[in-house]
Amino acid sequence: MATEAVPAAEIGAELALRMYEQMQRIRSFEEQVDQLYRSAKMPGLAHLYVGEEAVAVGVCEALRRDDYITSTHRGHGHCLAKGASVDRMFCELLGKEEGYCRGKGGSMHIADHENGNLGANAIVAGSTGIATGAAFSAKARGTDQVAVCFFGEGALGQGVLYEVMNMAALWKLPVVYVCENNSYNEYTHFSETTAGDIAARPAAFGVPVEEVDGQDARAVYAATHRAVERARRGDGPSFLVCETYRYYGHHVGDVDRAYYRSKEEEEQWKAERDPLQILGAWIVEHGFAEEGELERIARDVEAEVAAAAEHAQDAPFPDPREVNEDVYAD
Amino acid sequence: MATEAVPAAEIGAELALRMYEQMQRIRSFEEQVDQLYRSAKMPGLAHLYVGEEAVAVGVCEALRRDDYITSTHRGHGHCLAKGASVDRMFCELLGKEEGYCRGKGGSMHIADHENGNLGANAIVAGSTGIATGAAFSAKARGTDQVAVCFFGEGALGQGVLYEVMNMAALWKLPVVYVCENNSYNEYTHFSETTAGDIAARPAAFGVPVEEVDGQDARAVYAATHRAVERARRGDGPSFLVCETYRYYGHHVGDVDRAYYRSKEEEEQWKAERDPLQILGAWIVEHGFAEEGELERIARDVEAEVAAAAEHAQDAPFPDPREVNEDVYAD
Amino acid sequence: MSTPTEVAVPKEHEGTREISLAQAVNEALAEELRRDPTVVLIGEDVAEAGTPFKVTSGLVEEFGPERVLDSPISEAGITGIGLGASMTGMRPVVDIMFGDFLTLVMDQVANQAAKVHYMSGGRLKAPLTVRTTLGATRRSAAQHSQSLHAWVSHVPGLKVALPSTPYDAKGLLKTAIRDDSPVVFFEDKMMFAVKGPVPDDEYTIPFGAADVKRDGEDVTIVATSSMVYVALEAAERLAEEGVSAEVVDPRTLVPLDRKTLVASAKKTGRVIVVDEGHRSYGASAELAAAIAEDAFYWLDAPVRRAAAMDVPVPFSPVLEDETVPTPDLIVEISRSLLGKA
Amino acid sequence: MSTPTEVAVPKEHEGTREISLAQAVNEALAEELRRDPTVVLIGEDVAEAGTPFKVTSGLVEEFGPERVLDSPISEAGITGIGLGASMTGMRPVVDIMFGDFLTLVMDQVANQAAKVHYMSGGRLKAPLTVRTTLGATRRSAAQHSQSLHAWVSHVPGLKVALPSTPYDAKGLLKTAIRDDSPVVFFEDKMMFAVKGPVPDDEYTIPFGAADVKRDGEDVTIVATSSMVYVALEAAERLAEEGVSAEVVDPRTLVPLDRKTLVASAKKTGRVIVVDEGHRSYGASAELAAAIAEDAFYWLDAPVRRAAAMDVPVPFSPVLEDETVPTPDLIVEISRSLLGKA
Ligand SMILES: Cc1ncc(C[n+]2csc(CCOP(=O)(O)OP(=O)(O)O)c2C)c(N)n1
Ligand SMILES: Cc1ncc(C[n+]2csc(CCOP(=O)(O)OP(=O)(O)O)c2C)c(N)n1
Ligand SMILES: [Mg+2]
Ligand SMILES: [Mg+2]
Repeated sequence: MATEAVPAAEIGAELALRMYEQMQRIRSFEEQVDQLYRSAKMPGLAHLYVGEEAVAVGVCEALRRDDYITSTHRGHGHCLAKGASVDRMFCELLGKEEGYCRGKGGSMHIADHENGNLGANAIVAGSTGIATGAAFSAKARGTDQVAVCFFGEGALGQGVLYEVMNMAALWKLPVVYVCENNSYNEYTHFSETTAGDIAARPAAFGVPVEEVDGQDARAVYAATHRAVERARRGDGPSFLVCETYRYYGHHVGDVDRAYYRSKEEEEQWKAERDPLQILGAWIVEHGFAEEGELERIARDVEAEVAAAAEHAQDAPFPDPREVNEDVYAD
Repeated sequence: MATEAVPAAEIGAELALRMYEQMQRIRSFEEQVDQLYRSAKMPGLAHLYVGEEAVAVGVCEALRRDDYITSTHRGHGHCLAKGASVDRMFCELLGKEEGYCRGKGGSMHIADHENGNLGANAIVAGSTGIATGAAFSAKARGTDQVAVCFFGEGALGQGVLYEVMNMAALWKLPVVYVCENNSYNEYTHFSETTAGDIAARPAAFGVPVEEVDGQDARAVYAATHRAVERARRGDGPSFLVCETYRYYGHHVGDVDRAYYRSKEEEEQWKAERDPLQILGAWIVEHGFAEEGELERIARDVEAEVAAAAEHAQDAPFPDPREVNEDVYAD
Repeated sequence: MSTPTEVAVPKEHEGTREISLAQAVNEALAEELRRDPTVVLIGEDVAEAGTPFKVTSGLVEEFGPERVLDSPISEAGITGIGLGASMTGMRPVVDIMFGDFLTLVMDQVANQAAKVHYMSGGRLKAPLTVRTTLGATRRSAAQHSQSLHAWVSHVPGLKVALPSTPYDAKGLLKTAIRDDSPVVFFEDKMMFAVKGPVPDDEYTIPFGAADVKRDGEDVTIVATSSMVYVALEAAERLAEEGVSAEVVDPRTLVPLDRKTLVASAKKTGRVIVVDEGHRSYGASAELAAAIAEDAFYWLDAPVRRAAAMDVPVPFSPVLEDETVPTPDLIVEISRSLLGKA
Repeated sequence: MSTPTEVAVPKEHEGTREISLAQAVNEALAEELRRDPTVVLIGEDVAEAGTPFKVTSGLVEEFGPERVLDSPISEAGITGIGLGASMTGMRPVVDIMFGDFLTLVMDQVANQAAKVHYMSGGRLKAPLTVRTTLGATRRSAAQHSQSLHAWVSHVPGLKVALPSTPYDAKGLLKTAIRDDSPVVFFEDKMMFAVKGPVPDDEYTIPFGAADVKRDGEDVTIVATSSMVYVALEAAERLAEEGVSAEVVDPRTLVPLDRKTLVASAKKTGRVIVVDEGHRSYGASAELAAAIAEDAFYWLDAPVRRAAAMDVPVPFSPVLEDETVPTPDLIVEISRSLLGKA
């Protein structure tokens, strides 16, 4: 993740390759998670981010390390994109002591405060208040930090989102709402749950909106960069609607999906709008790297991920006596 | 209240005079409530509707008796406009057995189910779900009933309003949302609490909006009539923004208001935009009645209200043993 | 949750079948949708998906999308709509996917639904049923594992049911839907697969009638929802030690069958209350206090409580398993009550 | 609520003044806003209006609109924003005008604020204070009269304070704001005008320390918030009958000073718990159960509970007055406990 945000104009080789590597890292990580689930090595369930990598990476590359993000039940991608390490994440997913939350949070609650990740959230729209409050805090403390609030289009059903957007607009808070529209609220198409036009909603609360191709990391990066600049300038919140798609099921256990979406639809997205292919092609086209270089990145990342998964499986569980620690902060 | 809704076109003498009388009834009632409070004859507080009469009356005259309304903490006007009798209302406000709720509800919870009033509500936006659900029910039961949801502009701060509007639009429910914008959330001007443009909000959720002069009973009636027709046709919800003003304080105890609004502002509304004066002038102008006739209506209504207040003060309290009745419906 | 011990069905029923608790709930919903056109089911993914627990599968196919509605992710909104519909002639069943999401509907449930009948002086009613879940050990972490039945049980105007067997679940849910007051109905998500005998013929189970799941003489174990199985397993083990434990399931917390609980306490003189809500300020406190009030002079020892640990539910299995009552714990407490520890 | 009996302030304090509970709360807020720039106050009409109870009057004038913010009518939203701010270096105080509106913030409070520290393995913290009210008899009816402290007390991760005197209110609120965990702070709206001595010098009161408001030998009355005055008045009357009643105020429900409560129970052998929450599944159940657990063998009679009747709070004065514990009731229960009835 960038320490200094790069201006939208110059998406050069370095940034492009870093984005490619990060997206690859997320994909490898998630495919590994799926394997762990299938081989019954992971407790509980997980919501995979595969297919949506360009959103998390495009957004987080436009942020500084000290900027904040809040995440969702589908949060592994956000966490990695904001700078988390794969080994501590696997440890958390397996409930190990070395995990980011010492095993107390798990997949749906990973937080990484050193990198500004205030946590995934298992309540849909549950972190919209937290992100807006972090922006309030940044402004009150006189820093130029920005808070990004990730959520799926299903969160548009939760009233609290409108309550906090209203205040973000009134108080010109430096927050960027990032709606990841992957078309499905679990097993129901968003058109059955969402009246009117998504973009009109934030606009009605005085929050400027931009619609972005969520499969194009460069487009996401550029749009985020504009929104972040606006926020740092003190001009208040923005809202990005990123059209994207999840390749896997709602969660790792959701394998028979025919009753709510067609195989054709899935195949078409993978074939025509894969974020890694799109950025990879652009990189090669611009001569920033050759196919081989990209393949090497993929291999290295896969090796890193495989090693981390191994490590996590061997890592120790927390001492059961830790169960009643950390209930109160003092 | 009308048993058969009159088409917007012909607002004739009968309807105009009935509206005038109803508005007068509400005003006299509320002024009597204020007296009861000042003379320490009423327990608790009350939120007076004086100044906003044209909204409740204009809306309810466009409804049938079997249509539903839900009301607010400032609900006396809605209740009377939908057909309630002043004596049983006074009895409720004084906690008497003869009251609409046998004294259990009081000012903020008067309900009059025989006239379709599903109740005032002391939670801001607390009845938006109920009204939308009543519309759902009307549609599910195959009747052509319509539900009207009254609320102040302060309710725009409550997320649940957006949740239910979204479903009303998705499911084409016969509900009319009536926002009474009197410019104040208690002691704070709505511009300090409301970002963007009010009318844009329902629109963003696919609910058609009309902005109405809430001091002109005829305008409110006509706009409501259009919305109700639409709802009965099965074309779904509508939203009316009625600009209005409360002459008294937020509640009867709010007498020193200088810190949040000026005497000039109050005087200007009373002088230039009084709903009774506006409708009265129109009636006389069109020769539907003479000044004297209107004065007679006022006198009669005042006498009726005074008598009802007397009656309520003499009426018996409920038997204290009723306290644990009606907790459960069976 | 421990594996269930066989629980019998009252004699009066002719034939019975073994079905899962999920199927029992599904049958209750289907039968009520069939018999009463004013019953509708509203919730997230309740139609084609049949909920993540597959409890409502097949209903939309039989009753259509007008009566089995997939909703937006708007718990407060659907509960409010269900309430308004219930006040105007319908009997809606609102599905709140996880009990943890009750946090989002407390205004609709506690300030609105619970009070409508009373505030209107008995003139309005709200025959609304809110179905939701409770229970941990599913490795779902802090926001998908809570048992919040104590909250709604504390609100006058609401009735609260938490069945432990397929038989109870079907009979109580049918009663809930027909009840003219709002009911919050809790199903333990770890019990959906639990099988048990359910009568072939139609039946309902009245609220406020506790069920003695096992007779005993030495100690009374009052247990709710899936804790009934924990209690029954403990009772089995205790039997091997020659200790006769009685297991009493209140089945509804509101109304509460105080009489049956107190009668058992007076008989055995020793009581353990087992509930999966958090220990402090939880349902187990009311049950313990009520028994101590009415059976005080018959008790040989203080009423003991076994409940969920007062910590957010942790994800890691090694931690989560520490937080819920187990048969071992109940056996241990029983021994100490009997001075055998 | 009955008129307060004089309650003394610990010796160590030099001078004292008589101020109202509202003033005491106002002073606590002002002092903390002054000493710590990260403290902010967010709520509906908390600025110029100083809240409907005039508790925050003057604060916006001293600290400005950036630190004392009038918010939209968005309880969930402001609580969420307060939480996010608390996780990132601030110490916000969120004002929820009436305790009844806790229904709207339970997700932010119970699923988010309470669990952030634990779920993050201790790495994040949420020093958030939610100030709200409780208490009936204000003729405000069912949705403005509830005492819902039992709900939040049931949620691990939250601390809960409910002071009864100006002295306790000021000292506990300052402690709440400085606490690194989320705290829900309840003030009885009928107590705002109650006056009492408050030290001139600065002080705080630790959580988890019950206060014996009156010493006694024959019966223990554990009372919370304004019920302390009901208990003290009952104690006065009992004294006239030669009965010596001890009045113990837990002051915080979480953490709970079980030791002091149990010690008093062991001393007197007879206990009444008085709380204004509804009786069933309420805070009084936990207090009664806890005392019965630890003092069982010292009790001469079952622990008795006096709490709000299990009905929505009715509007009519003749009905509402039936629903809350009164000194008469406490005296009567005490007599029966002492076999004098
Ligand atoms: C308040 C709430 N309601 C319901 C759920 C159950 N649930 C988990 S994910 C989900 C769908 C979310 O859809 P979306 O927001 O579009 O995110 P996506 O899964 O598509 O990334 C639902 C309904 C929840 N976690 N929280
Ligand atoms: C959820 C909720 N929050 C706060 C309050 C306290 N309150 C009562 S009326 C009111 C202002 C309402 O303003 P508006 O909706 O514009 O109605 P008006 O009083 O102007 O008619 C507030 C904040 C409440 N009753 N409910
Ligand atoms: Mg989605
Ligand atoms: Mg207003």
